[in-house]
Amino acid sequence: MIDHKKVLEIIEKIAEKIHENRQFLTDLDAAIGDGDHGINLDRGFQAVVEKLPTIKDKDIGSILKTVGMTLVSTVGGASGPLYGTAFMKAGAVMSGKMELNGSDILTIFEEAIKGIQVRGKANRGEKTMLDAIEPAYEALRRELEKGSTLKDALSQAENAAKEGVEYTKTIIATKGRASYLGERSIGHQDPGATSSMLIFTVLKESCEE
Amino acid sequence: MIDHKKVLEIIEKIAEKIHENRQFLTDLDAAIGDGDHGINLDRGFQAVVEKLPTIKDKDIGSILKTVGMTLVSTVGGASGPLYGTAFMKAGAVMSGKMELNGSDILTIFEEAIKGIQVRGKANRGEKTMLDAIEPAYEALRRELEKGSTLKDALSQAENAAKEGVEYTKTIIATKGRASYLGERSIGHQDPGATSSMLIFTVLKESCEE
Amino acid sequence: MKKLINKPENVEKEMLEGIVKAHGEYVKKLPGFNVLVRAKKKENKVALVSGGGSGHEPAHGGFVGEGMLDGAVAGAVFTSPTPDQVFEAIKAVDGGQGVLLIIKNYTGDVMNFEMAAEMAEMEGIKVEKVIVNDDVAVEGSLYTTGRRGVAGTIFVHKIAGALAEKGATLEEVKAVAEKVIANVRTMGMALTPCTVPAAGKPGFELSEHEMEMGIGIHGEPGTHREALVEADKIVDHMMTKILGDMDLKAKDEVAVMVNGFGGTPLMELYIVNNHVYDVLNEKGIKIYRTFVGNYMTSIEMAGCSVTVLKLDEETKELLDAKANTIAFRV
Amino acid sequence: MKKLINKPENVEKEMLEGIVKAHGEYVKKLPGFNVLVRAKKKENKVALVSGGGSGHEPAHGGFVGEGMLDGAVAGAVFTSPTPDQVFEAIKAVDGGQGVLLIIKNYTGDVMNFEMAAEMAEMEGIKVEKVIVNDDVAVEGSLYTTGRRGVAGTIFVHKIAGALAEKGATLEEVKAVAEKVIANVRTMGMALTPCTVPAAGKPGFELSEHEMEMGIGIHGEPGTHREALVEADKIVDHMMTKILGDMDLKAKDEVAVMVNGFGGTPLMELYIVNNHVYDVLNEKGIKIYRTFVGNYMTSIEMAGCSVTVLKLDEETKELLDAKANTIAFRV
Ligand SMILES: Nc1ncnc2c1ncn2[C@@H]1O[C@H](COP(=O)(O)OP(=O)(O)O)[C@@H](O)[C@H]1O
Ligand SMILES: Nc1ncnc2c1ncn2[C@@H]1O[C@H](COP(=O)(O)OP(=O)(O)O)[C@@H](O)[C@H]1O
Ligand SMILES: [Mg+2]
Ligand SMILES: [Mg+2]
Ligand SMILES: [Mg+2]
Ligand SMILES: [Mg+2]
Repeated sequence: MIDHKKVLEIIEKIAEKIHENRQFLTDLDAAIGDGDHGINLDRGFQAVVEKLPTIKDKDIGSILKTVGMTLVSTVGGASGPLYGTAFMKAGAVMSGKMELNGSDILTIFEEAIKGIQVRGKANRGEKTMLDAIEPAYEALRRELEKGSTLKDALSQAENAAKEGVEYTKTIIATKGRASYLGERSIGHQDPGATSSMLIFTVLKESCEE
Repeated sequence: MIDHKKVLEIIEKIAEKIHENRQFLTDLDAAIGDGDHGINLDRGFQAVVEKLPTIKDKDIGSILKTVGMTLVSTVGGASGPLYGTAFMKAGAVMSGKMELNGSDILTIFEEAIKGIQVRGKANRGEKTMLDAIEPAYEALRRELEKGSTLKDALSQAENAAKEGVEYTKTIIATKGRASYLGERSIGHQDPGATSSMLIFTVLKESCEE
Repeated sequence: MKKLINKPENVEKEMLEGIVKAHGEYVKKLPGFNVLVRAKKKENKVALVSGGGSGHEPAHGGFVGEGMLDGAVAGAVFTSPTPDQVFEAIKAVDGGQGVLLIIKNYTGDVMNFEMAAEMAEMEGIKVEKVIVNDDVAVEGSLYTTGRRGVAGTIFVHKIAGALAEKGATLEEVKAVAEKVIANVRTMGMALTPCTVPAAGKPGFELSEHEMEMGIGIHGEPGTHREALVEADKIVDHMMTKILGDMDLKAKDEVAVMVNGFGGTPLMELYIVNNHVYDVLNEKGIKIYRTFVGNYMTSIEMAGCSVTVLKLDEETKELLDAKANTIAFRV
Repeated sequence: MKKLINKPENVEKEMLEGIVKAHGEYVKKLPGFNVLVRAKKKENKVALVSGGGSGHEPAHGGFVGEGMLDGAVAGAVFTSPTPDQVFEAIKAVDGGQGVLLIIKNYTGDVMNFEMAAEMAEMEGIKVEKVIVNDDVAVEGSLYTTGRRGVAGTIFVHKIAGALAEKGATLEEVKAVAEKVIANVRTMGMALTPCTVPAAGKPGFELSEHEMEMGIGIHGEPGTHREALVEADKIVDHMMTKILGDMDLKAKDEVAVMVNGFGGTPLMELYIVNNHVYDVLNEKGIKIYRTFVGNYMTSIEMAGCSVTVLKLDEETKELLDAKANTIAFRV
């Protein structure tokens, strides 16, 4: 069970993780994009951290919506509307909840993925964040349906996200800025897929404790 | 005795010498000026060489005037009007002559120096071409008055020009572009003094043969 | 990184303030937002809003004014502005006749401007959008993001802006913007990369003898790398790409823009134009107007793009109409 | 050397042809000479001629046109043009009312323009000259060449050009040019050197953390080298030098020019202007007009100069008068 305090804690840890990986994500984006992914997300999540005290007693739905709106209004670029929409859509279906069970977590990711797809019009295999998020979600669902613990399920989800990131190295980008590189995008991992993977790492780590 | 054919030959050799030292003079100018002295003079003397066939039967006065006018209209910068005026003034007093004796050569340099001074309003000690030309001229006059051969006199003149160039390293520029550097011009030899010295080297070498 | 800046995180703000302090007769800044609008709002006309990341100066704030844009939104350097910023611009410039968003085709720009349009529509403001995709370096395809929007965008600002200034409807202004988009093509190349202040180091590296072809305007690598050759050969290559994607015949009339990316001196841009002119001239294509300068830049990148716009009577007249902005005057 | 050029020896010619091909409505080239004159000669007015080495684009050809220059002479890169070129310009623009030569104070420029003036006078053309020396980096002295002429020259072109356009006499035009010269001061700095095409390598070298202060406009080293600091501190230093040499009190009115040397993006120039404004504002000095951009460049050098011109009623009015040239429009 994850209560709203835990959600706040996880969000804070995501912000930390992104901050630590600011340069790494930026360098990945420099190779096939415009070199700002880490800078953008870090700016956004730092703004989120500043907002957290104002929502510390709120329900999880409100928390996620606030995170989403903050990301939308501070990140910019492609990843801002996408991550922002993902959090906002997830928040919309968690309205009023003060804690989450396994099935809530699946719902969150289903909504997040739908939001990203509607906003960005991309599908899996186009070398985007979806190539990490979708397999991670599928692993999570599979494990939870099998009866694995949340801890194990998140660990499998992280693995799937990592594999997804590896997979992005092998394909041509057909969405986002990297698509302008054509063949030249092969061999590089997608920055957005990488930041998504990092979020799953935080989720896993937070449920290990 | 230097006849008009020899004059033409000397001018051609000056052009060669400048061409060989194009980069050297340019580098000297880059240190305390704008890095174009070698480029400027080379452009000018190449134009002179192209003109030579049209004046090959002319008197020495006409030859020198043509050289001067060609320099004025092709070199530009500070050195163009100065060297150009020097040759033009020298040409004016050698009108009609088909050969030069020692006293003619002294006259040539007297006129050249006067021309440079009137045009550029500089005096010796300001870190300009005059710091090579004036001592060289004085050495030449001293030696010729002593009865030395033209060959020996030109050799002494070249030495004096070289010393003049060395001297320019020790002083602050107060004329020309190097004057903007103030103290910073100390330690560098003046490019214009250096090109003047090279002309004396050619004179010496031409009379050795 | 050698730049005349203070803190990297303040470049956008200080720059916009510097613009307003220099050109208060042209533009003002919306307090609290990185948005420049006309110093004197003109009511009762269709309003034009464009923008994108910062780092493209004079785009886009330099094109705000009579006969061109009504508002320009500036994101962080090379990062699309967020929807709330764009929304604020839309609200500020709307004069009751609707607002046209001129968006360069980048996933981020498109999504952020679309979200802003949704917000504006919820407030009852009529919003239309056009997406500029003039970059022939990128092969367009149904299955990809499509072509980028680059310097050709300025012709969209100019021509749609001129029509809006005359009092045309939102539909008419949108239609002429679409016409420009259908007829404009651009190709770019770079001699050096550029450095995003917050990143502190260049986006890519190039040796002394290489150039990057098919470059966009965000310091990203281009489509491929080549040995640096002389200007005329580079122009030949770019013109082949551009003209290969246009349907131009002898006697057709075009406008040309030779656009510097920020670090290339005018000397070189004019040398480029010298040959662009000859290539078009030789094909009998008539150059109606030429613009040479830094219009859509990538911070301090050295390099340039060439844009060709096929004109007709309507667009010629609108191109000639008065424009009085900081960076573009006709 | 990474440049968009063909052969280094052809840059001046190809550039001038590129300018004429782009802006034939503004300028034409005198056949066989590197001289640009107005496309339509205006007779019966005092004519203004300026110029210098190439590499300062848009100076000087970009300022030829209504309300500014009548002719601009372009030497080889950073090399004063030769007297015959200047003479040709004088002959071409003279409209019977005499010609004013606007010379930047460099030994070469002064001597070459003077020789041209002598040639013109021998042909019976009335010629006057003014020598611009606005650079406060260099301490003026009777015993040296004196100060350099740099970006302040453009205010001389503008203001003297406006008076000439109104039909004033040669003496009057010269007098107002002298007034501008007496009241204008500039200071410059560089982040990078520049490369003369024919030389093929930079004029000096600077490490990643150094800047060159008191730089001129010919790629020559400045008065001294310092550690690179933030933009506001650099501006403080430059403004102290400039204002220390001017007699400005609260309520005085000035024009400001933040001039880029070619490789510095507008983003940085506006950040510089942001603080220039604040420094003047704090002293109660009123900024009447500000110009920000690449006006008097050193090829692709990164860096900028700041120019302050003290105005009075006459110069304010002339600064506001119409100017319609390629690179300067009011
Ligand atoms: N249409 C899309 N759908 C999903 N993800 C996308 C899409 N376009 C881009 N992305 C993701 O966004 C990432 C880039 O984000 P960022 O660098 O912040 O934005 P920008 O490309 O505008 O600079 C890419 O690595 C990719 O994962
Ligand atoms: N007033 C002057 N009198 C004599 N020589 C001068 C004067 N000013 C400059 N020079 C000489 O000219 C040289 C520079 O020539 P050059 O580089 O061709 O011209 P510029 O300085 O215009 O680039 C200097 O090294 C100096 O010897
Ligand atoms: Mg990016
Ligand atoms: Mg020189
Ligand atoms: Mg971006
Ligand atoms: Mg020179």
